[in-house]
Amino acid sequence: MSFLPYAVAAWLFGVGLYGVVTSRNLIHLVVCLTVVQSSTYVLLLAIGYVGAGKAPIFADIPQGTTVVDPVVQALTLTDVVVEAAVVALLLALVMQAHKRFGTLDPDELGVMRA
Amino acid sequence: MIEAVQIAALLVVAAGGTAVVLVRDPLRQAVVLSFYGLVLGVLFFAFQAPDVSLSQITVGSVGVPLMLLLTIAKVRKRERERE
Amino acid sequence: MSRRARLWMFAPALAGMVALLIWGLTGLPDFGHYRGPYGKVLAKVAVPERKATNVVASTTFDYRGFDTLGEEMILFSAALGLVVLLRELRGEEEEDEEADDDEEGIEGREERTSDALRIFGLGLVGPTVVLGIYIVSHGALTPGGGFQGGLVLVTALLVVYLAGRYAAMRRVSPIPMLEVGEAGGATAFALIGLGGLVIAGIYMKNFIDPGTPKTLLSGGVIPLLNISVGLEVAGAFALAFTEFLDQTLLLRGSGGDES
Amino acid sequence: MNHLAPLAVVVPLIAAGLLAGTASIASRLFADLVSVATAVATTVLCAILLARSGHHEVVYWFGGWHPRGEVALGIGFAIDPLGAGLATFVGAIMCAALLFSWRHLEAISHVYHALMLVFMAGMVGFCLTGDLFNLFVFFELLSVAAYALVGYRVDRRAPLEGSLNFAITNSLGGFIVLTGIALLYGRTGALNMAQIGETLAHQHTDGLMVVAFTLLVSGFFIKAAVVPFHFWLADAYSVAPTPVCAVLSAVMSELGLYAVVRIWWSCFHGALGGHEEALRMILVVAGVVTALVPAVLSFAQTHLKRMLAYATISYIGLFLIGVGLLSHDGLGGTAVYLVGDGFVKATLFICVGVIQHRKGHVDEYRLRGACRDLPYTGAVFVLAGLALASLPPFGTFLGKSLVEDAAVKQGFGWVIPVFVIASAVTGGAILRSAGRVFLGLGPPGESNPSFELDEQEDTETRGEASRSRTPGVLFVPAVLLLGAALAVGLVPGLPQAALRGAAVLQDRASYVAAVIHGAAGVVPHLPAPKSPNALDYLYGGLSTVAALVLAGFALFHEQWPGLLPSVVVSRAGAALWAVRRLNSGRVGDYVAWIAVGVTAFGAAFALTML
Repeated sequence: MSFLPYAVAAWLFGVGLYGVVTSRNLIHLVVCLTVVQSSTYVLLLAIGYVGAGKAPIFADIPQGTTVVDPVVQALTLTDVVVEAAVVALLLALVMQAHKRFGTLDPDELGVMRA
Repeated sequence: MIEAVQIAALLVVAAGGTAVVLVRDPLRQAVVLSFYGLVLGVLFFAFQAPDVSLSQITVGSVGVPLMLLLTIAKVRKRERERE
Repeated sequence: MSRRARLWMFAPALAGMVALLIWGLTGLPDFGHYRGPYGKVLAKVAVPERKATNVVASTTFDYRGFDTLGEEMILFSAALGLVVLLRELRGEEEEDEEADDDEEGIEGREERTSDALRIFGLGLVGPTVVLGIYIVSHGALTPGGGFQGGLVLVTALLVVYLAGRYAAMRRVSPIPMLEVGEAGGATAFALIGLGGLVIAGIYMKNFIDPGTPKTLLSGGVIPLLNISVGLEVAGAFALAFTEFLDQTLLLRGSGGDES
Repeated sequence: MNHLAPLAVVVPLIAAGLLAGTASIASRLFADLVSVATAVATTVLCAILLARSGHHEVVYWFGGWHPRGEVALGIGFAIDPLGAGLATFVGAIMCAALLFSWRHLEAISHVYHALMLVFMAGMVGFCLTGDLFNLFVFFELLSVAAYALVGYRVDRRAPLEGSLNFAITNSLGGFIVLTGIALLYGRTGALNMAQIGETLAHQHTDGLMVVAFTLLVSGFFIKAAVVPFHFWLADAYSVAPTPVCAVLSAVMSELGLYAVVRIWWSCFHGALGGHEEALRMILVVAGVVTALVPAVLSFAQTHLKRMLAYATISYIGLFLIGVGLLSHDGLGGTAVYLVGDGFVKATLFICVGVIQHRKGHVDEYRLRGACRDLPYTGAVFVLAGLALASLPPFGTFLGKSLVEDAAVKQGFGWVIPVFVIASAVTGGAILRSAGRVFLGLGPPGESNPSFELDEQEDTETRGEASRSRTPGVLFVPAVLLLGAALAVGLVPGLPQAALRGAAVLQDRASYVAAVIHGAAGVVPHLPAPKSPNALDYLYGGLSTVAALVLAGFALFHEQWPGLLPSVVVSRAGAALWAVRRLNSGRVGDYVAWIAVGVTAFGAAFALTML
């Protein structure tokens, strides 16, 4: 059971990648990319979790209480912002691609071959 | 060491992520993604990460799905006009 | 490559990659048994040193504040990227004409929204703004901070839109102002860091007296950085949503009466 | 103190904020002035850091958080000569690119300039940081700016597709890197590279270490475009605005290799150093494939930018061989080679930009003989083509001979023909197109119909009147860059300095001492590298002559029909076409190849290191 969080992270990475490769719609593809990224959140936070630990916020708990790792949380926060930024850019590209190509199927783009 | 609520949240997250990938219609997918973002937020809360949980809920289940909806609206509109 | 061939190539590769990943993950300490030094040291020293009770905030804005500067700049350049990618191009006649009809379409939309909904929506704006400011300002004490609060502030703007006042929303937040806001937020973060260099001799040095724990101004520059992040995040996301809304509504302008 | 270290990153960021914030009120001239001045200032700052880092790392802890009890509390820059040198090179290329953009590049308000400055800051930070997660942040920062810059021409189909493929594959690269970082953090509880390396050195090799190494290497190889991760590059680099292309091709891809070098020597060498032999073989083989296949594809192109894009990948392969030798002379030689080649690539892209400005398109067949009125541009283009083929005494020649010497020392003498062939074929492609475009040589022909990069007459520069002449700001950067490429080959002491810098980078003990314990490093004593000898000149001359012969053959072979049996020609053509078809423009294929590549590298590392 204690491997479950890591297994879920690996599963999300795999399933998201599967979605990206098999996608027939660019919007769907971008969303699958966020699923891959969400695997990194789960992994980071799972790594930093300490059994029976509290959140590292000493507003209501005394100094010296066992807390979970604050660093992975800071890293995940950055990661979440990266997701928002990349998704916004990708969706803008998708919108324009639909305007120029008249399709959202990534396999029908391909003006650049060989 | 792992708590029951964490196990439950993890399983729902795994199922949710799979559902997001398998739902191929973008509009429905945006709805599922919003749900998935919320479940991730719950999981992070169970991982004792309230800061991340808040960010995840605002970005993952509101911000990103909203951008998706706007993109879909634009695309559908244009497709209707082309017909 | 045909889709079938791609899948045949991808399936074993994916299996291999996931197997690789699992193999690596088995080398991690068991879930809940993490004992790494970095977070442990920070959890011990952060409150005495920085007086901010939220150790995640002091990690994000002080110990690893330079990462957050990079993160803000990522958001900043993504917003600039949207301005570039969604810009109107000269000679794009079809859409330019629609831009002229825009006002009409907006008016049409406003009429479709019922008065009750509009009043209810506008009533939400005040509390949402207050909540956003609260979350930004308490980042050093409790969960939340500039990023989360900034997003809540954007929600206020979206509420204005959802209440059927797209034109009003554009009036309270014209794009140039949003650009100035988000550029200002990102620059302010860099400049506060520079303040550390000028005043205390080291970039990103927390140069303000950290005060006492559990008070609003504890943490030295952390509240200031939270505010600059709040500004940056609110500006960037507002800009993003406005750009996306513009795209969507431009076409709605000409086709607005079809429903 | 080294207050300049943070400024090298922060100054361009603040300038970018200033430009974006004043977009609606300030003039275009203001944007040009501020951006060029900032690029120059950044270059100078990095050059000073390079001088200060002289013999050992300059360490700068942000927020003043020095390590406590060997635990790094904050983020530190650990600046060594190679990192600082690469950062200086980034600044120099950016100066040329922004000068080329001066007034003429059609840009919307100041957003283009702001993005370029953020792009530069991201690359400089990437070169200087000593923190693994900070490296990821800068990786994302420079990537996000680059996606927007590549997709700049939103009114064209190809740039949109190129930018999408670029953004999707490179974002995946970022996630792969981050997963590797997470594994390392779970194992070591550290993000500082020196601390990670020190912790790993006391553990014995296991699956986690190998997998983390695989993920980090693969993620950075996506950015570097090593085969089979390379597909996105040709799509992106052939459509970006010219100045952006120059920066992407000259430095951005190479940063991926720098990151691999950095993590190997700083993080993994202590733990996996015993498997150096295996790693050397894997990297060199990957480099050989990456050098040869894209070189041939480059020769097959008629679109000038796409030709240069494939040449970029080919050179990445050569650099990978150089750093893959895992010796200080291999790495130092590659540094010289990389800088020399970067200046040449930027020159070539800018010449193509001049052609696009004057003629409105860049297809070799459509331009046949059309550029007879551009003799100066032609001369610079041909010289740069010869430099690409390693003509002495250009920096490319010097770098190539240094790397070849290093290869012989490691028992890899068999890679010398790879260097000769790759530089001859890529240089030959340039010379062939120069002959056709500037002299009208060779038969007319059809460009690839399935490949419509130029949908219509189009320039990326503005002003109708200026189309009749080449403005100085377009042409001068090309001359300066070519001069720089020549200077790299001639400045005395440069190889010695590069080799010493490489030795500093590879000395993990002194890296740890400097970063964690704040100790001054030890100056490594190295014998002076030998200057190129007759054999090196022979190889350099050989590849130059071979490039000329290839170009001549491509232009005139139809006049001697009996030269090659037709069976050979058609077979070779069919094989070539099959390889070219792999670059399908479909992002799903590219991502599938990424999975193949990660699995292949992972299997190779696992089989040899455990």
